[in-house]
Amino acid sequence: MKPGERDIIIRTVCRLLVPFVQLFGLYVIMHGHSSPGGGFQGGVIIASSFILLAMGDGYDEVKRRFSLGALTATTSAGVLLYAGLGVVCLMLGANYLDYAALPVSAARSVGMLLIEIAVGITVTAAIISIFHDLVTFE
Amino acid sequence: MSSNQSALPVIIVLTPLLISFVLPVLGWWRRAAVFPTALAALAVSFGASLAAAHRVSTHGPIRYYMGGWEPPWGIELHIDGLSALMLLLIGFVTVMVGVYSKRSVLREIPSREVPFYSVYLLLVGGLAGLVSTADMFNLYVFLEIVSLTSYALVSIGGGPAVVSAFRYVILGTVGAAFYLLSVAYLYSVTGTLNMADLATILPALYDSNAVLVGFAFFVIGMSIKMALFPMHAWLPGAYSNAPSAVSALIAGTTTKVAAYVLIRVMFFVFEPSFSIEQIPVTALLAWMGAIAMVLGSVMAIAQTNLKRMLAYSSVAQIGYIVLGVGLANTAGFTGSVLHLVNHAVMKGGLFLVAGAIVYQTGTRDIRQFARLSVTMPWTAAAFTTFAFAMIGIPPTGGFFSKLYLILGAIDAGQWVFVFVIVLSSVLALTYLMNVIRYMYFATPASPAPPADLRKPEPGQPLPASMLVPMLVTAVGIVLLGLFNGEIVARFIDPVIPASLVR
Amino acid sequence: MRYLHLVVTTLTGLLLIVGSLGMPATGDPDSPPSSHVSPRYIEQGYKETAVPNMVTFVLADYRSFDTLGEVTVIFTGAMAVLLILRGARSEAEE
Amino acid sequence: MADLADLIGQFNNVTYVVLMMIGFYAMTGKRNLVKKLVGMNIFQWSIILFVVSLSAKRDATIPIVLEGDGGGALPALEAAQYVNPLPQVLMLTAIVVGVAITGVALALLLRIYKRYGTLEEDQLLERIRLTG
Repeated sequence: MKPGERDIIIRTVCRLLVPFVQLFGLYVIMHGHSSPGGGFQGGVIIASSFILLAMGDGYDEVKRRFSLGALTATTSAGVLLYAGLGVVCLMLGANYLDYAALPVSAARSVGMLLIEIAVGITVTAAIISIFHDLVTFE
Repeated sequence: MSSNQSALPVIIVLTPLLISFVLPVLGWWRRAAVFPTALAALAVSFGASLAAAHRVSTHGPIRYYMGGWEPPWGIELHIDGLSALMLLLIGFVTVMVGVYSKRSVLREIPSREVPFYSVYLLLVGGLAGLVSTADMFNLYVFLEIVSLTSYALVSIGGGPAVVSAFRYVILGTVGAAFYLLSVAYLYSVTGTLNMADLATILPALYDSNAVLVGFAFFVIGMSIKMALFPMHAWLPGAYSNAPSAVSALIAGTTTKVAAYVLIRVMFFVFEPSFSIEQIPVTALLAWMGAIAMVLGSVMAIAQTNLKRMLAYSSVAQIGYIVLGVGLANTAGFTGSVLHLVNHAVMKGGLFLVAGAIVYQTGTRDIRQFARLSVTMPWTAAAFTTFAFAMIGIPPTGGFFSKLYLILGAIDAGQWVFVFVIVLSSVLALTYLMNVIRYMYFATPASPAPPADLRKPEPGQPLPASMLVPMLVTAVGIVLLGLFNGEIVARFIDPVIPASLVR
Repeated sequence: MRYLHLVVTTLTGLLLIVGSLGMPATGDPDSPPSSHVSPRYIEQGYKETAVPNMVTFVLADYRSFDTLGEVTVIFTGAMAVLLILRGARSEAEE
Repeated sequence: MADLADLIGQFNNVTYVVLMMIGFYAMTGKRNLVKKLVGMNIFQWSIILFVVSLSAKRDATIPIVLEGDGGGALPALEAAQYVNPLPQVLMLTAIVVGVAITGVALALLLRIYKRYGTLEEDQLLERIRLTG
């Protein structure tokens, strides 16, 4: 096997595993309300699936599937969603991040779900972004 | 709900953070809009700090319950006179450095404008959150935001800056981890993280080993963070290799905020009697401060690199602040807080001047400064003003804070500290007058061009965006001196712990 | 000087052990952390928030400002690494 | 001997202090920057381990309400039933902080290696003195 060429078994196994890892990550984020888990844990799991893919196919292959600008924008979007939710609460007349003010039923629960999703988005994107910067620097 | 609730703390903390989240997207869309937006965020935060300071001085401390949960279950933001003063300081320094950084930093890293300002605003948000929070763990989170951004900003200086930044990472993490350890130890015997709640529970536990060790680790951790003498190893490299604007920022805010945390926890979470009588931390701190004052100044005299000289001078000035804390009486406390503010402004200003000199001449070597008074008259004048403040010549701010410290030392009956303050001022006179002598009176000895730094285009005057912040800061240090009575009466006197008054 | 770090390490460890002697024993249900602030979370939290996972509701509701700080830290990490590495190749480094 | 009994009652503290000393020794004693970073991580994680152990409570279960998920009346909960969730929450945040710091430190190490070609402290100081 030439250097730079990757083993077919490793490639196939990594590719096969990735969707399951991502699905599990989503489950961990969405199910954080009633089982161990939450935004950070799920976000790291999803980000690790990208790293797994990079280990199998090489990072150049993975890099082709997303744009760098979109990655940075996603990182921002998560924190903005979080901080913005707080601002919405502030505008509804409650204290910052007081979800009870949200005009939905079970407002606290919904607010927390939104926050977990926001954390998940940011952590996923931020870890991929850090990984990208570390790997592509030369 | 307490009487003085206001959303001002949220505006102060959240504006820089929110804008820093928006900046990457904004920079992707339109690069030119990044700098004005960042500056606007800084200005809004500073404006809100002014409003908060006014409100604090007229209505008393502002409290804000995050998420509507009352402490100790939720997180409380609490702005009293001391926090308000720190917020004003942070706002002033960051706006000035923000204006200044546009030309000076971006000449070195033109393509990294977006992450630079994003990180800059994160630093400002972290600092504001750190001084306004009333929760020990929340303070740790903001401390780490501040540290992370400082590491990144130091590392962009080019050359050996990355090595200095790595050393800063290692030592800074030890400091923060010690802080976390102390919070954990206090939590293990009190079960709470809220500062006011801790202050009511702790007095019954002052004999507990966990409290004593937790306190010791707190003091060590914060000493590392603010580079008190034996733990200052990270500071000279970080200050002298970082871009000058960043040096000004870190000298003016990051280390000062660590000193603020020391004061806050020593005198407001613990009772002053604990650190004075239970374990003689204050006496130890006073002596360490005194040693730092002398050795820092001596090291500064030995330097020929202007920024390195200023860095060692910072080690000495931190000694003044710690000495005031260690004296543990009213005048010492006032002098310490006042010197914290004064030193942040004057050392920040001095680094701005150093940056301007490097920008124009490309050299940091003091011996090459001949005729600067002719080529850069305003810069030389600003340097002279800051130098007078450092030495302690009235009417600049430095005079009054040193006066309070001397009064505190006399109150404590410690004449040796009076002597050390005077000695350190004389040493400061020596190294600063040396620079002024080269600037005003020396003739160029060797026309050898400096080879170490990028040569600027000759004949260009200093950009106004760099000159104006420098001059405003110089005016600021004089105003701090003229209005020191006002500052003390409005912000410092109301917060002096009752058991400290002699 | 060579063994200074060993001495410092040992001293730190000893100090921490001495400090931990003042703490309540591990798992003591009456220790201050178990009896002062946290009972409110366990007893009232489910009623107040309708979320069964206590870690989640303390993280995302009672102490949500901490979590905002946490997300800000990871965002800061991404931005800091970006500032340190991306574009550093073309500038400054020769 | 009361002290020894105390110490046995706090086996968690002994464990974390040993880990912390390993990390601290690596940070201060090792001359290789990567080893320093590894030591820093061990140091941070030992503290996390310690704080999580503070949440332990005898005869208590994980802090997740298990009964009453089917709606209807909310069950009455007693503090003794569940372990303390607060330290776990705090350490979740501390873990994130640790990850971010490790990322930044690795980025700095990459830059150092690119410029000086070494991560051994002695050689590094030598090369800084030569090239600035």
